[in-house]
Amino acid sequence: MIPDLTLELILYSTALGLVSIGLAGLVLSRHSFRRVLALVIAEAGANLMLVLAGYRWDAVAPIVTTLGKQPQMVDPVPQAMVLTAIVIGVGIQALAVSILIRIHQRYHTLDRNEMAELMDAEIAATAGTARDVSQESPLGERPIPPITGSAVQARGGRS
Amino acid sequence: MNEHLMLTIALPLLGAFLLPIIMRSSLAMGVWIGPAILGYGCWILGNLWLHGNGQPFSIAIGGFAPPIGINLYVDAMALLFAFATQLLGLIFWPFRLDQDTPKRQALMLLLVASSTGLALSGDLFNLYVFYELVAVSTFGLIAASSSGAAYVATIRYLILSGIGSVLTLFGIALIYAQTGTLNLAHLAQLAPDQLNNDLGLAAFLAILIGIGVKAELFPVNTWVPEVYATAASRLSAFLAGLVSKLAMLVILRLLLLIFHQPEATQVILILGILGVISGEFAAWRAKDMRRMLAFSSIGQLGVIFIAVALPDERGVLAVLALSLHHMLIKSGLFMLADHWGGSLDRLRGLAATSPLAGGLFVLFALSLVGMPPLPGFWAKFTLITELAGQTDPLYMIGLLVFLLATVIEASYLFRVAAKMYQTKPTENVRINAPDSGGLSLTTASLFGAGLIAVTVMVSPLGEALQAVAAQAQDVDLYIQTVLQQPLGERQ
Amino acid sequence: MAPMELILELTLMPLIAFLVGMMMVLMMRRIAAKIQRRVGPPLLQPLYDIVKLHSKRTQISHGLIHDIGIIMAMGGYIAAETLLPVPGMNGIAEKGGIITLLYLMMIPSLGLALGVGQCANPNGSIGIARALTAMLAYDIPLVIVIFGVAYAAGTTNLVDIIAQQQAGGFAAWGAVEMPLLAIAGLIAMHASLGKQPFEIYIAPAEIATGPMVEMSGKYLGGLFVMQCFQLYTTSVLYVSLFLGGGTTWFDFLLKSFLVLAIPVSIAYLFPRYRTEDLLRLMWKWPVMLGLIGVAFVL
Amino acid sequence: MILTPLDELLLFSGATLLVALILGRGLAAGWMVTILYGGQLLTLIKMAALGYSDTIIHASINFEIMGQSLSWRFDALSWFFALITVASALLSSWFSCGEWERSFKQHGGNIWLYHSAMALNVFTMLILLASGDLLSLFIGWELVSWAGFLLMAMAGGVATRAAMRYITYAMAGGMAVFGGIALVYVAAGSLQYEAILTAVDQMSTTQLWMLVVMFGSGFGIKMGLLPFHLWQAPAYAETPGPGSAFLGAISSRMGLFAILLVLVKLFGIVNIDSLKIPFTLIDARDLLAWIAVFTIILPTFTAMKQNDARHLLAWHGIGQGGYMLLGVVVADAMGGAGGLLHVFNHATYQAALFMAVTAVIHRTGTSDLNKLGGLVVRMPLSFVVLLVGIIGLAGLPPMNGFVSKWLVYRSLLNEGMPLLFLAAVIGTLGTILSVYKLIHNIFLGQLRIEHEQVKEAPWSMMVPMLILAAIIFITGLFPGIPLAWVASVQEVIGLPVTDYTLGGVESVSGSLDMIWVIGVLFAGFGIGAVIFYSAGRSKRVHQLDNYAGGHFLSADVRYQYSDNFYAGLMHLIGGWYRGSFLWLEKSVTSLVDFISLVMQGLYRRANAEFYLLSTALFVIAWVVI
Amino acid sequence: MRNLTGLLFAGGLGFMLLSIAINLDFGTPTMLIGGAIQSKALQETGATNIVTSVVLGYRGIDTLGELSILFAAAASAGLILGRRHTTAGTQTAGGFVLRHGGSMLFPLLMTIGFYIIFHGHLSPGGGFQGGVILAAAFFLPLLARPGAQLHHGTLSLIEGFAGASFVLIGLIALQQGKAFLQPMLIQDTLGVLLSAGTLPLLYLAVGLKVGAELASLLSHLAQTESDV
Repeated sequence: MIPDLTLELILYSTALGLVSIGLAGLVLSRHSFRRVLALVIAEAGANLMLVLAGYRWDAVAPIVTTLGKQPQMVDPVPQAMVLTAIVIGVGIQALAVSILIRIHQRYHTLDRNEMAELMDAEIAATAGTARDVSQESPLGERPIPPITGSAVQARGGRS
Repeated sequence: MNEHLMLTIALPLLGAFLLPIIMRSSLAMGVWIGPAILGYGCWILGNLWLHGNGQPFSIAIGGFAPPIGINLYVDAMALLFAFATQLLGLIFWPFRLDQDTPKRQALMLLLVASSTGLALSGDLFNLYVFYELVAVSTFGLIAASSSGAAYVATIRYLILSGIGSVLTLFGIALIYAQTGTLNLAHLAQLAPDQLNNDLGLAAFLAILIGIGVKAELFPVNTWVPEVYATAASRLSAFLAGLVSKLAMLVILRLLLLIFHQPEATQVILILGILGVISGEFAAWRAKDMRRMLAFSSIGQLGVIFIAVALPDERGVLAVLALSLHHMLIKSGLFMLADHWGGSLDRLRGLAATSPLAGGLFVLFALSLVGMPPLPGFWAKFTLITELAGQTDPLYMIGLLVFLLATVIEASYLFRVAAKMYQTKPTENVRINAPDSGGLSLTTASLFGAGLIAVTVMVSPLGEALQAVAAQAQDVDLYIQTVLQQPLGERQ
Repeated sequence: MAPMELILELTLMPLIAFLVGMMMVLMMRRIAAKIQRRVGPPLLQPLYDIVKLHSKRTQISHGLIHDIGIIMAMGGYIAAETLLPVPGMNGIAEKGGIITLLYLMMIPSLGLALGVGQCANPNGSIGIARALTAMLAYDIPLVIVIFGVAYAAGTTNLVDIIAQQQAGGFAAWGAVEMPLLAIAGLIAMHASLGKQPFEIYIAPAEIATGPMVEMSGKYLGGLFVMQCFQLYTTSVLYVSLFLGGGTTWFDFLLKSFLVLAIPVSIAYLFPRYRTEDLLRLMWKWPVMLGLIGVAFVL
Repeated sequence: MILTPLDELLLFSGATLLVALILGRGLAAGWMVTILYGGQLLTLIKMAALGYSDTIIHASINFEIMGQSLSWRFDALSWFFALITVASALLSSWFSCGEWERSFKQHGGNIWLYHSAMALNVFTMLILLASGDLLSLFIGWELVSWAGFLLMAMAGGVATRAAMRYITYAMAGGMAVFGGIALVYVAAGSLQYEAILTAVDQMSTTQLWMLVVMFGSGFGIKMGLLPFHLWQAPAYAETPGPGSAFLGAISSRMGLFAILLVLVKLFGIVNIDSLKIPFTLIDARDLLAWIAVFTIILPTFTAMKQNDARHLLAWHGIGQGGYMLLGVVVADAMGGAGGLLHVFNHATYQAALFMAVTAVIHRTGTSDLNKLGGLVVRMPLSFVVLLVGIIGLAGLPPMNGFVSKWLVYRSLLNEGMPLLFLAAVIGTLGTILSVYKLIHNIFLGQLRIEHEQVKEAPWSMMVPMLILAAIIFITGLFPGIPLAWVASVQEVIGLPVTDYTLGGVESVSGSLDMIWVIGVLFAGFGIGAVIFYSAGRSKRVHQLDNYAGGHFLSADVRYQYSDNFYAGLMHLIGGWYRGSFLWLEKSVTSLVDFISLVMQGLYRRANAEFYLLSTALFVIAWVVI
Repeated sequence: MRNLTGLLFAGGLGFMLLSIAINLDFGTPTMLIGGAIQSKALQETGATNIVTSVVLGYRGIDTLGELSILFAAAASAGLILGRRHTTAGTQTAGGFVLRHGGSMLFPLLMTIGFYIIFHGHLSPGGGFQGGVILAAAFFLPLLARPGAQLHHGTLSLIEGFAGASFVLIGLIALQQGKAFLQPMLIQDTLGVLLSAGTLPLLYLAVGLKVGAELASLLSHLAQTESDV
């Protein structure tokens, strides 16, 4: 059979499309649960890519059914790897969801920006520092202390 | 004997699985299991280091000859980092006892096991698995501080790390599709023919960005400040000190063995430079100790990335020296942060109440900025002489940025030091974690003592590191060690 | 050179300077009188003045530094005279040179400043502040001029500078070779004499004669002596630099008096400058002339 | 193992540090440390042969670290600077013994830290001076920087802030040097002086330029060269008491030492001279000379506006550094000698001046020039020391400052550099103005009523001050003594050697013999005294027995003319003080602040995914396209 | 604006990667390792399902790592969500069909799950797949009866021992002088249930472990609807 160019293209673009959709979802959506879902989609794309790497025309699943002459089999290694990757993905997603549950309980929001704001405030409060948000009166001491006009006058020096 | 090396990964895993069960029946026995396992691991690795013949060797897991099965590649560099992992795991062991102890300790064991695996593994996909295990156990441990901020920091880290994984996996898929193998030695053999092209480069960059998340590579390191600020200090110390270095090690290995393209080093160099700039400048304004250390860590890792981009043996030496130095210093500093906690303003006059801590801070800071007899100087010296020797003007920029960053670093570190030595304490310093206050100071002193010991022995250590670097840099040695006979099926 | 001869020179040179200086004071006062249509003092009037001041009864001292200041003021000039060659006598001019001379001429100012400072009179202090400011004003063009001359001669040795000019005759005179420098030098010299319109630090109407405010009797006498030396030193220096020094005493003295006559004649025609105007004036024209002159020399 | 004299010196110095560390809290700590400094000085004198020849004494220790060999040795250059260092440490330490120590402790000072910091400074400076290769030079350099930081910061408060500013500058300098060393290493393949000497000839112009800029600015920061001078005055001025004398005398000269060693000896003035700046007529050497000249003028005129004695002196310290560099850069026999001799001379009078001011502070509690006056009657010896010091500082005969400045002027004259010459003289004139203000406002004029009972400084302070004053005068009278050392230094660093005599310099184009000059000067004073005292006795009256504006003065009326001393001058040039360098410093700080803000914003407002995505896109796109 | 950029960037990245990936040989993989494994797997592991021999044999350590990840995820979730579960009563109970259907499906799912696990080395399937089904078997009743609880102690016991036995099997091999996780082959006829040496044992451990982990994860998620 002549390798079908379109099939190849379709499969690859499906895999990459999934990754792209996932990435776009991660960038675009603000709701964290959606972002986790987007991550799942992207992972699916990567897994698909991995499986495609082991695909072989005219081959059967890598299970020995008859002894003696073996038919052509697809590469078993990517399959094993995908199996691993999927389970890893599941673990991470479950963890992500459990964290999201807690966040929702604490902050009552899953919006990315609101979450970040609240987190920042909490970190600052724990550390005991003022939050450095105001552009008008930036906080923080300079290592080279600025010399005030009055001090300059008092020293009588300017150079 | 060599086979026992496997125990350094297997035993922590076993311990982690059994720990919750054992602890349920006997807490007293349970608390000693983790330290015992890690101590044994240290002993194995130390023994190997002392009694080994200095030649790298390879362990085939499951007895399958390397290109087919997975192998551990043990050279001096791997051994060094594996040992550091076990040792730091022991030092930063979460002793705290409460209802979550079993899980926390189990996660810590997993973290150590996987970090060791990351240092030793010789298979691309296996590295990915260990990398993910590091990630997941890290998430658990960060979130274990159970503040809202920690949860948010974790989820942000998790998502970023997740995208990183996707990209890494994608890169691995590309490489596998191209070469049909995952073994690093085998890949190294094939790379000049098959990966020295756009595809190989794209795969590497995807992996770089993916693993870079952990290695605090410039634009994907935004998790760093918040995670280090919210996680327990001991964990932050472990993460900043060790885990980032291991990710760096993986990148270094891939770069050395497989991806020799100049574009690859250029990308690393540029991102490293940006990392230095962003980290050090951000640290300059930081107002609490943890975040300052986190930003400074980003800057330091940027410096190490610059070193990674250096092509030859002295470059590897610089990476090793800088990594080990930073490991020592940052761990110590985070321990001090644990001891003090909180905002920098509260440190005013602190040296009077706790002179040891003040002295340690100054010592660490001096070494960090590269005050000569201290080891930091030698690491930086190696780096800059190597940087200056490159013809590409980009390296020159790297050199200048590095120098500038050091000035800024000195400025903000000694601003803190000066504050500490101010005569009048304005208020009583709040010790953040009362139960670990003494412990963390002791730990910090340990690192301080280590630093001084290294200072004294800098000459032999430098030579030893040079040998390590030479070994790590030798691609042929790697291939020969792992693939003892050429593969029949090679096309 | 025989030591005896040298010692003789070293004693004679200040003595001559003193005598000539007194004559110069006399000339100055005579010129002033002429301009102001007065008769003017008799020949020995300066000497009378000195003797009178030194023999006064009430001699108020404000302390040791007050005394030492006056001594330094006189001593500095006395020493300076030995560095200034006159016809037939070189003194130790070859061991110092023009830069040393220039700096020795600052010693009297310093001495005066110390002495006045001890008096704790604010007018005196203001006067000194002004005097030092004036020094800053006129020394800048003066230094340019001296640089130009010394560079042109290739030496800082005054004896050599004079010898070079004399060897070349009139055409080799500094004033001919370096007219711009000569003009700048003249202006700077005028200012350094502290005569009108540059007498900002005396300024009788403003700060009650400034440095002199607490001086009486021998103190003022010392200052009088100093002034004699000052007039002499300044004019002889100018003559040495620009007018070929003196081959004989006659032309030497003639040149010196003539040179001095120029600023002195001008002096009584003008009112006083303000401090900053003096600075501005000094830093503008003479400096510009001097720099152009130096550019020619280089 | 046989110890070489250099080993002995370093061991002695280390022992001093140890003693200070261990016994620094004890009663007689100051004396002990002082005696040990004396021991160091004796060891140095044992090595005096170095000062008269171009031999080298090696230290027995040397290391081999990471492929770099480190060694230490002394030659005439090191010996010359070491002599100044140890001597000023000895005198400063002597000064601090006894009464000053006690009062320092009473005011809450940490005397242990003071002694240790001083000993550490001396020790590190000796290590720097002994450096036998570029790497040990850098190690010494950094050690000296941090030791200086310790001494400057120890007073707390304003001093700590000044020290912070210092360390930021010093780090910047250190890093510039570090980068330079890396470049040299690459070019020469080694950091040994011999290797560098041979490599310099092969270097391209660009390489040499970079090296000159990096080393020049790095070392220049320590010297307080423009535009990196802002840190120095406050840092030195705020250092406690004798510490400021020590720092002012020698600390920033370490920069000059390094410049001499690296730029002059290793790179060679000739090579620097060949570096042309495009589109202008000047080259790198002219640039250095002009920097030196501006370093003379601007800080000197800044000093004139200071109202604190210590700040005034510290600003002058910066300005005087310019003369040294100027002389060295002109680099003919006289210029080099002048620059080097000025190091010695400056150390003597600057230490004396700082000590005198410290003595005044010790007695009156202030160094504010508007709160002092008339102390000459109460502290006559201090006055004499200060007078000798300011005459030296102003560079007038008969003190030693005159000789070195004369040499510098002469070299400028010989080389035909009118503008530099003019600028140097302007600096001297400015110095005269401001030192008169110093002595007038402290010792002359009206004695304040609260200082009526002030006593002369104690002998523990007075003796070192008088010794310094004597040195200033004697080396002014016999400049040949230090010139002998200077000549061998010139030989060592490859400059033409000056032809010196005991009394000065011999030269075809005009020589100087200070013995004669001072002789006639004192003879002149003698004649003046005879004339003066030949008149009748004068009546000693109270200081306030005079009139001002037709009104008598009384002690309760403050009638001292001290503030805005040079009002007329300032009326004209006051507007020229633009604070440009402060502005520059502030704008750099603000720039760093701003970038820092941006970077923090980058992390705080992080849209991490977006960063990741765009980075991935860009790098992959770069590969594909 | 940012949305647009994000979209463009994501699309652009996909396109770029595609333009690289399209150059790969599709359908004719090099199979350097794959080929070698295919030819050796039967002799070396005795499993007819070559994927199984890869998962448990050639890449056994990956599987161990993966189990650890699951364990870590479950432990982390446990750490995060804690032990407070107060969901009882907040959800309406399932109806009759749901409850009894769940109960009836339980043995069925258990059977299928174990079947898949035990035949993992022979046919498609294996520990992961079977483990997930086991988890579903336990989870189904939980959905049907919201008040019901899984016994966490038992679960953790299972997950601990299952994981430990995986490691221990590997260590036994090490103890016997072989490599860690080396399959201990008992020469058997290919293709029967009791073949392939230790592989089925490993798969059993994997299956139990996966099942227990997933069950505990799910129950954590299900039971922690609200706290505080």
